[in-house]
Amino acid sequence: MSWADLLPPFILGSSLLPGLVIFFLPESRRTLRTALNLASACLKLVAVAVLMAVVATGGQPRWEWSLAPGFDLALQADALSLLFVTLSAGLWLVTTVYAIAYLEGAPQRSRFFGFFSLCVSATVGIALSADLLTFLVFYEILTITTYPLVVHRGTRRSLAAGGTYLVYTLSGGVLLFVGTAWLTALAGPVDFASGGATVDTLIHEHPGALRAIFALLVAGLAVKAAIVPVHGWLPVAMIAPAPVSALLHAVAVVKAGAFGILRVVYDVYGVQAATDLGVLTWLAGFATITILFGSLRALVQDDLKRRLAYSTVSQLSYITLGAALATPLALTGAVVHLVHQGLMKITLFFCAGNLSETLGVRRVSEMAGVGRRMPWTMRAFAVAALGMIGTPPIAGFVSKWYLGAGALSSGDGWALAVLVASGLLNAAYFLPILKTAWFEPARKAWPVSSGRLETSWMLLLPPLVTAALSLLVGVCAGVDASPLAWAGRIAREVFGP
Amino acid sequence: MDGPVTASVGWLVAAPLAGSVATFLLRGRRGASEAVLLLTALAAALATNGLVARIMGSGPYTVEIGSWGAPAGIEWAVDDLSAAFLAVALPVWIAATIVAHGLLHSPRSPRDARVFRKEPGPTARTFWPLWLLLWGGVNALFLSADLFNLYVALELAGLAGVALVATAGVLPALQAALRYFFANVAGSISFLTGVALVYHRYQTLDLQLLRSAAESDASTTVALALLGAGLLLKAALFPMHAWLPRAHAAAPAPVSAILSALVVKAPVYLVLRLWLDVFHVALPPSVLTFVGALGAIGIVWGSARALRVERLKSLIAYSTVAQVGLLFTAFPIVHAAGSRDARWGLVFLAVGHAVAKASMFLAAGGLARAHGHDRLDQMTGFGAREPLCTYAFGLGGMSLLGVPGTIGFSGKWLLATSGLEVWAVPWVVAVSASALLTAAYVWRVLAIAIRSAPEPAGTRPLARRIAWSAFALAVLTVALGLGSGPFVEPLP
Amino acid sequence: MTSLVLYPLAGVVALALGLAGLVTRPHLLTKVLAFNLMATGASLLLVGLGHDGTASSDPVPQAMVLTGIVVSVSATAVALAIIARLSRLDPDGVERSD
Amino acid sequence: MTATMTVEAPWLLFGGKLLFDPVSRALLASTLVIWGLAAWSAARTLPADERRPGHFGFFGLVMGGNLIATVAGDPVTFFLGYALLGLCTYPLIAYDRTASTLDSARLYLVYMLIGEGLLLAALVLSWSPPGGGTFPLHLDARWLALLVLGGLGVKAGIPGLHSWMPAAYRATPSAAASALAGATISVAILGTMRLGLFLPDTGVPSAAWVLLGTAGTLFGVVRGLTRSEPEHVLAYSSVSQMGIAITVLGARLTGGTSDAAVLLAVTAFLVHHGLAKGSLFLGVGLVRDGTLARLPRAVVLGGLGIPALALAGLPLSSGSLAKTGLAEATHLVDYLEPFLVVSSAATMMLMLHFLETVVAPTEPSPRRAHVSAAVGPWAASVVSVLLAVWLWPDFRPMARTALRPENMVHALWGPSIGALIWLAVTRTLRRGRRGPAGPSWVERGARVLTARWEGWLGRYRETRPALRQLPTSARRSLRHAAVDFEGAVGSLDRYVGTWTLTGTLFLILLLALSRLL
Repeated sequence: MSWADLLPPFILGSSLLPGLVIFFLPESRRTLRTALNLASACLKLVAVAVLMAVVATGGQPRWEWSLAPGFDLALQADALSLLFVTLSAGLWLVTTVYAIAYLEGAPQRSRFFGFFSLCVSATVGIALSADLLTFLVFYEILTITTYPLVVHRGTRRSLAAGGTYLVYTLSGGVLLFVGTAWLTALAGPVDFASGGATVDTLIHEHPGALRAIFALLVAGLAVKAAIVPVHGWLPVAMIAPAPVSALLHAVAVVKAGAFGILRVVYDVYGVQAATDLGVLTWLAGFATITILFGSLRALVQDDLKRRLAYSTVSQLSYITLGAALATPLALTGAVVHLVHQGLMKITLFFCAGNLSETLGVRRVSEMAGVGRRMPWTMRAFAVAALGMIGTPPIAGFVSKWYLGAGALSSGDGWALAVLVASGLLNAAYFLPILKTAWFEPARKAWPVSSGRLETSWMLLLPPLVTAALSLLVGVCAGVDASPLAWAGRIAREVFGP
Repeated sequence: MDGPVTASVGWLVAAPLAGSVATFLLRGRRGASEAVLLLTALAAALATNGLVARIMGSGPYTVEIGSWGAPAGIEWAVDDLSAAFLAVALPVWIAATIVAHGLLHSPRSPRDARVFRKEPGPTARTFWPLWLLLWGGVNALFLSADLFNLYVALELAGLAGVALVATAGVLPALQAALRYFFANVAGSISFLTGVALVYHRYQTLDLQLLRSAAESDASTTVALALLGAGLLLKAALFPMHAWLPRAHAAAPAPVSAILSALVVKAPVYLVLRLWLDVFHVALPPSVLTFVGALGAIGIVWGSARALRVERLKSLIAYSTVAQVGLLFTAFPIVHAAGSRDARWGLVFLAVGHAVAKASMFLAAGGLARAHGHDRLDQMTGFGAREPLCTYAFGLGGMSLLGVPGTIGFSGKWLLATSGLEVWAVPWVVAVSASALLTAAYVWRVLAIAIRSAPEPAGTRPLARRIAWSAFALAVLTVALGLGSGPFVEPLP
Repeated sequence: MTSLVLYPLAGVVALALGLAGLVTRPHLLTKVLAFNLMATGASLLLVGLGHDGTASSDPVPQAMVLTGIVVSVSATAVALAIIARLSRLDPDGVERSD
Repeated sequence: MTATMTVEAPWLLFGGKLLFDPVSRALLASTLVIWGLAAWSAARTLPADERRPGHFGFFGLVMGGNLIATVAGDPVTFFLGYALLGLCTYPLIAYDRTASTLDSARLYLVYMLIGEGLLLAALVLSWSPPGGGTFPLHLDARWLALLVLGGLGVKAGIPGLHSWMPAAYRATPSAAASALAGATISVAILGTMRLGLFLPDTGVPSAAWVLLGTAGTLFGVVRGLTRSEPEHVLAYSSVSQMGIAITVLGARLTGGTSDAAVLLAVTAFLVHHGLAKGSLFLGVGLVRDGTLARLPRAVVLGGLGIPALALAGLPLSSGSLAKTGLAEATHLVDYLEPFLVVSSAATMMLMLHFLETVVAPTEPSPRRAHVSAAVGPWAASVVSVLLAVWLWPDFRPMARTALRPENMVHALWGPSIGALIWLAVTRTLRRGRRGPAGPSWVERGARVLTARWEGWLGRYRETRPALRQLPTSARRSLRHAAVDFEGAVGSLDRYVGTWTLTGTLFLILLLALSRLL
């Protein structure tokens, strides 16, 4: 049990313990709460960096804790989990800064930041989980700790939205539970490091059962990965405050679903078993339907956050499609899109939050001339929107390119056509927003910003940072430490050199 | 292996009974009754500590009281099953006692709430003796090693429970107490008749001897039927559940906590003991399917009622009906799988329910005292006013739901995996899907809590210890969920 | 109709009658009486089965019946106390409990 | 000077490369000149309102994209530059923020997005990891070539994909328009050369390219003659000029090797065309401002005449250098000779028509500030048209052949024939010359389409609440069902609670258990 093995639980605890402390802080202790929040976020980033160094030098830290006979939690850090942990830790710090400013003067902030930290701990737990059971444990905890954030405002509408959210995610949780239990019953504990070894032993005796289990697992994950027809909760949950929609519905919650699908296809079943069982074609089919459906629905939404939500539904299924195509390039594209989409989408939600918080603008039709009033926010929005469309050199282009190349290397030309078509649809619902914001005269006089900047610096800095990141990640995709190179390493690990 | 800090397991029953007599004689004088309570709790803690240490060390054992022989004397038997229930019962009792003390001695609610008018409520003089009597009775239930002793313990616990429900003083409480009385009595008589038949057939009532002598024939089946029917009525399995919601809703909060958490759990434990352990040989699986089906309907029935009732405590009471149904749907899995995991799964589920339900009832008690009533439609937004009670209720609800990290999840996980190994799919689906129904009524209350609303008139600050003990129990569900591994590992 | 069968049979009949009374009669006091009838029936059954025709009857059932009687007496006491309190609060509630 | 130099940039996207061979060096120089003059002119003519910083920001971005694409050494970097300049042109076109300019900008954007999508598909189809891939791509299938043609054709103004050009050039401020018309259009042709569109392995016969090129040339001229707006005429002249480049590339390159001489000749042609078109647009800008109306007539005719006649290929002009270079490089292909003559004649006619529309009184555009200051850049552009091509070292051999007397005489044929025909035609058709000035059918179609889409969207959004009711009414009926079920359970529960039922149920349980056991 070298010190490195203690890193994963330390990373988990670095947001869990402060979170529990924040729960019991009285509302008035604003500075202590902010200090705790920021300190735990930075601590987690540092710990992740140390973990990255350990893994880079070939270390395989693994930590286990027995809960009951035949039922223990295991955390470990392989390349894929590190990618997701880094993304979560980084974006959590940015979102915490944003949330502190966004919720200035709002009631119940201790409760908010308490659950906020629990959510991130659950996401980190999901990322670092070493076997399917630990993944399930943190997956469910994420569902439960997200609910209070979605209904934070306590209005009737947000509670209705919270209700819908629960119905979807809890039923998904039950499906995942039964699937995991069934697989464990058949094949014993399902470890991710085995890369599908557990399933290979069973593929001859129980092909039918394995297909059913795959359906159960992916159905449970599809709820969070917002795949049609179980995506309904995501647009509804947009009623949550902006930092919640930014971190949870663009990064943590939906990414947990997509990450889960990657784990199930590549680490639980393994590519060979999954293709033999013929389940990947179904997955690809659902992903394609979602990509096109999400974009079409986004076209007709006038509410900005709902349009972004449907865009998330569509963009997330790129990852599922990449996973389903099962070729090294497609996997690289899928994994790198996990990071890129997170960066771009969180920028969009930050900007949407700025608009609604500073100007009270929630609908696209009200955004005429907003570019004049909030230039920097809209510039960040433009960079992220163009990235989502796939224009080089922003991040979205890189992942779309690799997904397209991956589709061709497995002979599925149609997937490339879907990607190009989806790119056009993205343009169709993003560019009008830019046109309205920049090229139409403002219809009403915006409230003048008090300070020198268009809004408080803590609301403005996060979107700019994430927009710059998505630009940097796109332009310098060739650099060794870029997510693309990291995804390439993961693909090589899965498919062999 | 008696360490310095342990006591013989006999004290578990002797101390509460003695305490009950002592508090009765002291007529609830303030300083003295607290001392007796403390002494009893201390004795129970030492005994439980000794019991757990011994069971971990050398496995199941029996203790003769007053060293008389088997047929005439009373024996306490302790094995892994009863140790688990007793170990968990201790914290529940301590927390409930603290809350009871808090409610008894904090200032009365000014508003004249018809349901919860405090004037005719329990006074220390009448409450503590019955409370300790119930404590002794429950402990005796988990320790008895022969059938007649079980009958006496059942009656003891039942009567103490009835009396405690009646101490609430208001008319609905009295009616509910009587209904509870008659149901309890009918069950006991049926159980006694079963005992008679068993004695007639096997000339002994000691469970140990019966386990080896049991075989499948006509008179044993009738005896098992009578024993079983009595216990199922006492455990409030659907459709004989009607007495439970009224009694548990009308009783003072700590009483309903103990009734739901432990007193209802004992008959379930006994059915598990008699049907699956002692008379395992004589038990055809079709019975368990029948009982499991009743349990499944009970889940749906209890949850549907819980979604409609207006009062918080009746909601929690109907949740007990649903959870008891859940336990009985797990019986076929335990029988079919027969594996150690399945048994521990059921034990975790039962124990988890005990702690979670106790924390929910105590939280409800706190909220009722703070608001002066527990009508849900007039408590909107209590999350902001009583955060600790809300977290207690929420965390307890999560354990019932089987959210990972709590002991509820460990139970459901072990049951699901062992169930699926023997292809008991319908029961596993019932156990897993019941979480959705539980979620429905738990989140009905949490939504009311989170809703931002102006503070209703007449709310008063709550004694801190009430909220903290409810919250402590809720945290216990997580502690058990995360930490029970090392304790359970060595047990068979 | 040797005595071996008579007493247990009587016990069962008393038990059945008691249960019927408990369930069907709305009056609370009748219910208490029915409960006592059931208890006596059960005791009779217990003792009847214990007697195996020889001179020396088995002492254990008798011991149990003694305890059974004590239990039913105390139960009746509790029930009557509650009924008394209830009648003070709701006089005509005693006759027609559902 | 023919050495090629490549610069590696492994960090850029998937390992970018920059290529400095004679082609890209020449084009780089001409692009810098054109953009420089355009920027200078823009600085002088654009009013200093709040749109100015944004305009210059995008001005720089488009220039950056243009430069990257020009010196790109691998397909991905080329696509980076191409997409960047494509997308950032929208704000330049939509500078005026009026309804018509926004419509033209939207039309341009739609064409550009579809083009880029096709090009992206083509590049991905023929890309092989690792690294950015190499020039030329192995376009091993006919439909691949079509994808590339579609992608680049939008910018190169291939007939059918050119409809956005006239409206866009009319809407864009003149300075930006000169850069767009001058520099960005040659990037598309450079793309076709780099990506090896005309190489034989695409399976497209060289006759097809020639046909396409000729069609473009003639179509451009014919359409140009019917338009009365100077910008529209220049737009169609670009279409025809690019037609010429495509014809030459198609005819010569499919002859096996990618002939370096042909590429250099085409580059010269592109440089010449860029400078001339840029200068003309600056001139038209001044006409719009009414500046030229105040200058002496000789200066106006000279300033506009030189680039116009250069385009037609008059001897001693950059056009003649380019045209002789093309003829000399393609002397093996016999039918190209007459084609070049005909194309010069046609271009001459178009240019004379252009001069006539410019001289005629045209309504002044709103931008009137800094009138006099804009003459400087325009004059510089005219000088660049005269000298730049001759002075460029790589074009010296072509310059020498162009200055040989017999080539000079030969170059005279085309323009003179064109002038004669034009004089004959205009005399007889004096009346009907004023063609329709309104937007082309494509623009009208696009406008109708967007109007109908916005109408439908508006109606959909009003009906949405009704539509939304459907799911909630379905949800409400679901909730009613649940409520009824709970209600039923509630009433049953009261009944179940009664003693009579409890007793009977108890008995049933007893019997069931005993029977089952």
